[in-house]
Amino acid sequence: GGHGTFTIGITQNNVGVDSYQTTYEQAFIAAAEANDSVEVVVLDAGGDVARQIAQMEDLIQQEVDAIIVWPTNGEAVIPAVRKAHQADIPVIVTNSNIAEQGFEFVSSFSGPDNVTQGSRSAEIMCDRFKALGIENEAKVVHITGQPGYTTAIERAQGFNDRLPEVCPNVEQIDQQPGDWNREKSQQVMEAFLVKYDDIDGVYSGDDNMGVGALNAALAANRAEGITFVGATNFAVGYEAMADGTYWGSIYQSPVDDAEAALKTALDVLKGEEVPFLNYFDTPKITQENMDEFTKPVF
Amino acid sequence: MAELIFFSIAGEFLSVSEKAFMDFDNMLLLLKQSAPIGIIAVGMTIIMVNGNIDLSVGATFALAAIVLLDSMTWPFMQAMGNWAIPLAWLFALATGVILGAINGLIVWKTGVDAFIVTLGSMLGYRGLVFIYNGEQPTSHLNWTLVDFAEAQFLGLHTATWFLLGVVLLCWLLMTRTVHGRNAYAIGNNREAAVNAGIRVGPHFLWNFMLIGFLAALSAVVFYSESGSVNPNDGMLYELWAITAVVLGGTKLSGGYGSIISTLGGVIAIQLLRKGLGHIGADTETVNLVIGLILIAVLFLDRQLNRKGKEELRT
Amino acid sequence: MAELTKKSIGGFLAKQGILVAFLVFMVVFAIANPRFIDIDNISGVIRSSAILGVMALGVTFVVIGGNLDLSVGSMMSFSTIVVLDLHDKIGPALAIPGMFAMTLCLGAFIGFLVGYLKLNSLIVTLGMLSAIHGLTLTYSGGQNMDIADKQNTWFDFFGQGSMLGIPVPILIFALLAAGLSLVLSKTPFGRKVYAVGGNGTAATFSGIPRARVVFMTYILSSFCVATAGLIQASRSLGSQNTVGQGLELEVLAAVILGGASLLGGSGTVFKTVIGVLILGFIQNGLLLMGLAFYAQYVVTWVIIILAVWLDIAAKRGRLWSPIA
Amino acid sequence: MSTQTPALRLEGIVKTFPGVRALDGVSFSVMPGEVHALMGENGAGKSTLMKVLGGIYQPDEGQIFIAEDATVMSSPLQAKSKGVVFIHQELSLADELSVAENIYLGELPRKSLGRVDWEKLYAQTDDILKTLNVGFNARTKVGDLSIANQQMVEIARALTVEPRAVIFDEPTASLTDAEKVVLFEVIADLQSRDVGVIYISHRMEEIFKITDRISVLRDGQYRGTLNTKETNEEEVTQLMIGRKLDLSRNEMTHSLGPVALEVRNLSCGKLFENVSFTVREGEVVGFYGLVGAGRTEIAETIFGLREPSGGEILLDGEGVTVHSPADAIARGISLVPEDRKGQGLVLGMNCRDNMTLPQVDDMTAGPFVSDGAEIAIFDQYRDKLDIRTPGWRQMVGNLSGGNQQKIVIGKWLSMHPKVLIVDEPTRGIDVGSKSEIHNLIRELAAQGYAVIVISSEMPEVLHVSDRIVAMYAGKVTREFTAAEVTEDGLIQAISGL
Ligand SMILES: Nc1ncnc2c1ncn2[C@@H]1O[C@H](COP(=O)(O)OP(=O)(O)OP(=O)(O)O)[C@@H](O)[C@H]1O
Ligand SMILES: Nc1ncnc2c1ncn2[C@@H]1O[C@H](COP(=O)(O)OP(=O)(O)OP(=O)(O)O)[C@@H](O)[C@H]1O
Ligand SMILES: O[C@@H]1[C@@H](O)[C@H](O)OC[C@H]1O
Ligand SMILES: [Mg+2]
Ligand SMILES: [Mg+2]
Repeated sequence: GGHGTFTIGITQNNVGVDSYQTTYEQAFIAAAEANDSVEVVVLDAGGDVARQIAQMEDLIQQEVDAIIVWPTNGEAVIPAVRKAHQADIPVIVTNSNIAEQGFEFVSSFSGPDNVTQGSRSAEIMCDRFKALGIENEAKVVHITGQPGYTTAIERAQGFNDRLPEVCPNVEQIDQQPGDWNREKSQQVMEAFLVKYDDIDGVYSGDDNMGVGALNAALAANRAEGITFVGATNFAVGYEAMADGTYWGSIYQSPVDDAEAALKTALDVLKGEEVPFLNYFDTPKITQENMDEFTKPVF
Repeated sequence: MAELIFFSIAGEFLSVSEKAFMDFDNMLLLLKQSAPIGIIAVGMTIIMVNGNIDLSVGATFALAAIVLLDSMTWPFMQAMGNWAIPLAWLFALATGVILGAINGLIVWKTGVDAFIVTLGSMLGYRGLVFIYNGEQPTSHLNWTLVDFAEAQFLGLHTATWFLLGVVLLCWLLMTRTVHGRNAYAIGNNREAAVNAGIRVGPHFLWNFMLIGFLAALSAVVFYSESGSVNPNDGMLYELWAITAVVLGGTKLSGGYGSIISTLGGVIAIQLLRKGLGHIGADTETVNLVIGLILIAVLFLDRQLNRKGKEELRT
Repeated sequence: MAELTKKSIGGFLAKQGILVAFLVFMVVFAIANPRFIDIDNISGVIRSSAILGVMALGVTFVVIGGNLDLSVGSMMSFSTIVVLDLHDKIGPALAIPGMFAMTLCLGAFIGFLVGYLKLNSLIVTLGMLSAIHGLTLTYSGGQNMDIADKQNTWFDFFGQGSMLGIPVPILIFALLAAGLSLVLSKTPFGRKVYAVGGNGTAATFSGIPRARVVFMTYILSSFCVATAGLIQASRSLGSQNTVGQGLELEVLAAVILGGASLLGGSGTVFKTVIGVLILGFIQNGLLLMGLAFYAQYVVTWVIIILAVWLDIAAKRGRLWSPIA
Repeated sequence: MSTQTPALRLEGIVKTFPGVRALDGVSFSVMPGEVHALMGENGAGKSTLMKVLGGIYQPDEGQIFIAEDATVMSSPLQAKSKGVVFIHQELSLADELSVAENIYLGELPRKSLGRVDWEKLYAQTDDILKTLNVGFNARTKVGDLSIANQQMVEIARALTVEPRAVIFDEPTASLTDAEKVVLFEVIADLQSRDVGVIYISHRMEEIFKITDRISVLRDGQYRGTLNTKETNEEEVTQLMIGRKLDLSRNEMTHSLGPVALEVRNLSCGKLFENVSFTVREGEVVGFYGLVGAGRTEIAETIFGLREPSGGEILLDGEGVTVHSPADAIARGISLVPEDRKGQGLVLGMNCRDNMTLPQVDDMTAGPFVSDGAEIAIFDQYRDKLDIRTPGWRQMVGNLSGGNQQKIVIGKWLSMHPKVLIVDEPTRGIDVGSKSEIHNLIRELAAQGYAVIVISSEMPEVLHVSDRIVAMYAGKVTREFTAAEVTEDGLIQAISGL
């Protein structure tokens, strides 16, 4: 772009699927508006890889100065990213990373480390079991995000790998997807409650799902004995923690996420040095330390 | 096309891009991007002309993609070097044909309505996709393949050639061959076709195999370039394909429709999406406007095709 | 006498094939896992099926009238979000009628397009699926919608309350099903819906205002959607914008599984209820068997086809189709 | 009749449907070069018998012999390959396809790669159409043809192959006289080529004109075969309905009331222009004309189905605008439409519900439809019109063609209209019922109804009308009173001479 401003295109994963992504989009636009030296083209792939690739092609064709991509599939976008690279357009990946094969065409990744998030959730869960003295007999069920999504897979992997390391005697007895959907998770949890007389912990891939599971347990009068741990602390999760029914989560701000992505892109365009893996921190949050955090806006 | 003009003008004022919407390269890109849905929509036209519907194409698309990409990682395939590529295509296409044949056979032999059969297999085939590789994406990035898929010949992308080829061949099939004409007759008046001694079952079977093939071909074209498939890929493609077909004027009740008009429907949808992006509409607006424009196009189309005042008021 | 019973059993099978199929599945699941027929489980399944079920009741009218409604999922999200938002703004007593009015407006709009303008219902409702989603996102700003004070509201009654020991969602579903069953099978309006779906031209020639009847089926459908949205909102007292996403196909599957023809003119409320319960219990039964969700997909596929196949095979008196 | 072996023979055929024994051990044969009529009341089983022969239904018992070889007709395809061509009672055409494609449906000529040999197809079709002397060509879309012309397309199918036997199931129900002449030439030609022809019709004059033998069915049973030359209408009727028919006209014993319906200079685009006529209470006005003359459209306009482009409609002397059929019904107008399947019936609905459909709003007890009231109406008109059905629960689609027509008539009669318009009321109705319907029309007039009868059958128009309006190409050409009308005068008036 001319007139001393940069034009940056972004193709988001699936705005509207939950309030995280919406808040991200709004924060991204707000950050761009606050900055005179940048204009943005904001596109949404609606969760569809083909649409995302088409959007990348459109952005290349429009000759934007940089492209930010929130991948719908961390591998499928690589050839499109290469195309941008070949057209000398720097690409910044946001929120969830692309596969290593594509790293050579990418300037930087900016976002949370979802594998670490999963391990942290495992640690929160295990610490709680230890505090309750049930670390040798506790049974856990696991509700994952939308099947096939990188974020969902990485968190599940982080949790499943870490839990046996910290709490080797805790048994994970079932795992089903809740599709990032509160209602779906509530149904899944209802079935778990019928099927298992003994459930001590529920790990959900995000708090929307976690609260769905919590609602099911509350309705069945079994919430008391269960430790609920989630990820991405949505406002509902924060409130449930304040109520004392939900135990812990991972604090992750979509505003930080969006601002970091835009800043990284601008830094790249200005030729500044940026780390390749530009993680922003996503700390543990539990009933015990929650007053250190403000209530999420989303 | 009304959308074209609208977005060109709106783009002048709203877009941050200095490139015009009507830019020739942009239109070439549009054709290319129309290929995945377009190839499926061509098959859907045939199925709908025949009096059926196929809701399982999205899942077939995904399963064929998995076979395409995964087969290239099999040891004997890897040993073949780039010769594995045509073989992988073949496997993928065969997958599509088999899945189509399953639908076709069930429709034929049980007499259960195609809507229900394929609503079922939309779920069932999606289940197979997940069973194949759990929740993980299936990936195999082969740069030779990508280069082929990204290539341009006489200015048109590989995907565009495939789309145009499919449109041409299927158009010939439906307008020039006995099979095509019989398919129209069956969709138009099944009982009459049966009375005339046309074997309805085999026609169903062939056409379901054809749409399976085309769904797989669409996957071959698209995933040769992208190299990775999510287990959720292709969801809702059936609805977009059907929308394109109906926008093209094909009757849902069968017996009437044209492949060429379907191509028009596909391009209209793609234009809409691309145009909305071009003028910088946000997600809410895109959803709202796509929906309303779809209805508006249908409305205009009806107004233009009215028979006038002499029509019966039924 | 024996002849008679044999005949009537055959006749019953032919008429109620779906019901029989349903009972067979129940027995199989019960043997596989006795918890399946635990009263809590059964009531739990019916309770969660109630939302889908209430929507399916309305869609049954639309389908019998010869049309489709793919917008019910996204319309349900709309109702849920709206009633939750209004709850805090104007209180539940006004929020509920307010939400119903807004949802009915959407239904009226669709009914106008399909009924009076005679636009193709598949495309119209697919368009509305997208448009209403956009509307919902605009309304909520894309944010989760939660009631601020979840403890002190009577609004949870519709989703979580119970009367006479029966969970309220089940009660609403049952009452609505009974009421709409009467409307469909016993009132002039019901008769007209069948006529319009069976042969719209002949209906017009009989003086039936076809456009108005179609319009009314969409009004009814949106009323059911609003009711479902109310139950949904009340069940969780908070919601995402996507809460109803994808339900349209499940609803349609239930209606079709119940034996309504997509061509219009046939189907009953009772059979739709059976269709809803089959879907609900299959999902639950397989979950209890511990199958991965994707195995459930495959089994659901097989069951849907078997159920419908057996149903029509009983009706035509032979297993294999007569299609040459 | 060159040989003693029948072209085909059916023996002891039994076919039952739920609640109906449609065929009860029927035997029947047709000789090469013979035109063999199959007669019987509506629902006697004629179409069913032919569907068994055509491979559409499988018989429960009995056998089919082709040239004395026992044969199983498992499908229409097989019947065709055995040389049996079936021209259906209900049109069996794909209306989106061309005339040529329909005539050669199932056997389009091929070139390499499965391509259609269009040149050959069109050439062959044009040859056939030439012998039929019709006004459309091979490429015309069937949906654009009138019902009569569609029927001609069906008939053309008999000429595509060298058949052994051709079945015509009521081919003349919607043909005009000119087309009938062509049809009879076709049949004569088939006969001369030693083809066996089975001819089903309710029209006696045709039967006696073209057939050699007449077989009669009644209630699914074979009643005997007569040599056409050696019998007469009375004998055949007696065999068909088991009694003699009173064919005398119910002479007017009532006087006419005031004008109930008046139409002044009514036009609807190019469909019809400046049409004026009156119908008085107690009067039957016949509308006679060729296909496309615009009679149906006038009826549809009066009934609120079309918007007139000019002119006035007056009911009881008062100008009215009829917006919709509902409106028309509320004003006491009934229309028995021309196309019973498309416009008259909901085929998937039962007999009773079809019959009470226009008045279902009035059949209520509280908010609900009252079964009793509905069944009472159904029973009344079933008896009055002698409708053959196992019960009111039967789906109308399962009734025989004639009985379906009776349901439509019953539906509109039960509305007790002031103005009753019937469009081709006896299409496909057997002789017995036909005269009953004619009597009924006269009776209704006597009760003070104003009746319009649109018919393409001259005898019918002559028989029932007090006055006849002749139309040609959308215009009224002449009006006749019953006293002054002659056949020649009528023919002139409708040919635009
Ligand atoms: N598919 C069917 N299901 C049930 N009953 C049927 C079916 N087809 C025919 N019937 C019944 O069989 C009997 C014979 O019908 P068919 O159509 O053969 O009569 P038809 O002699 O051709 O009469 P028409 O002169 O009115 O055409 C009728 O009572 C009819 O209701
Ligand atoms: N010249 C024509 N040639 C062929 N078809 C025609 C012609 N004119 C009109 N038609 C079609 O023929 C059909 C029947 O004609 P219409 O209903 O106008 O005539 P009608 O006087 O009611 O005759 P009938 O009742 O015998 O069919 C209509 O669908 C009309 O479109
Ligand atoms: O809820 C999810 C959030 O946790 C993740 O970081 O981004 C995708 C969202 O859908
Ligand atoms: Mg008949
Ligand atoms: Mg007419």
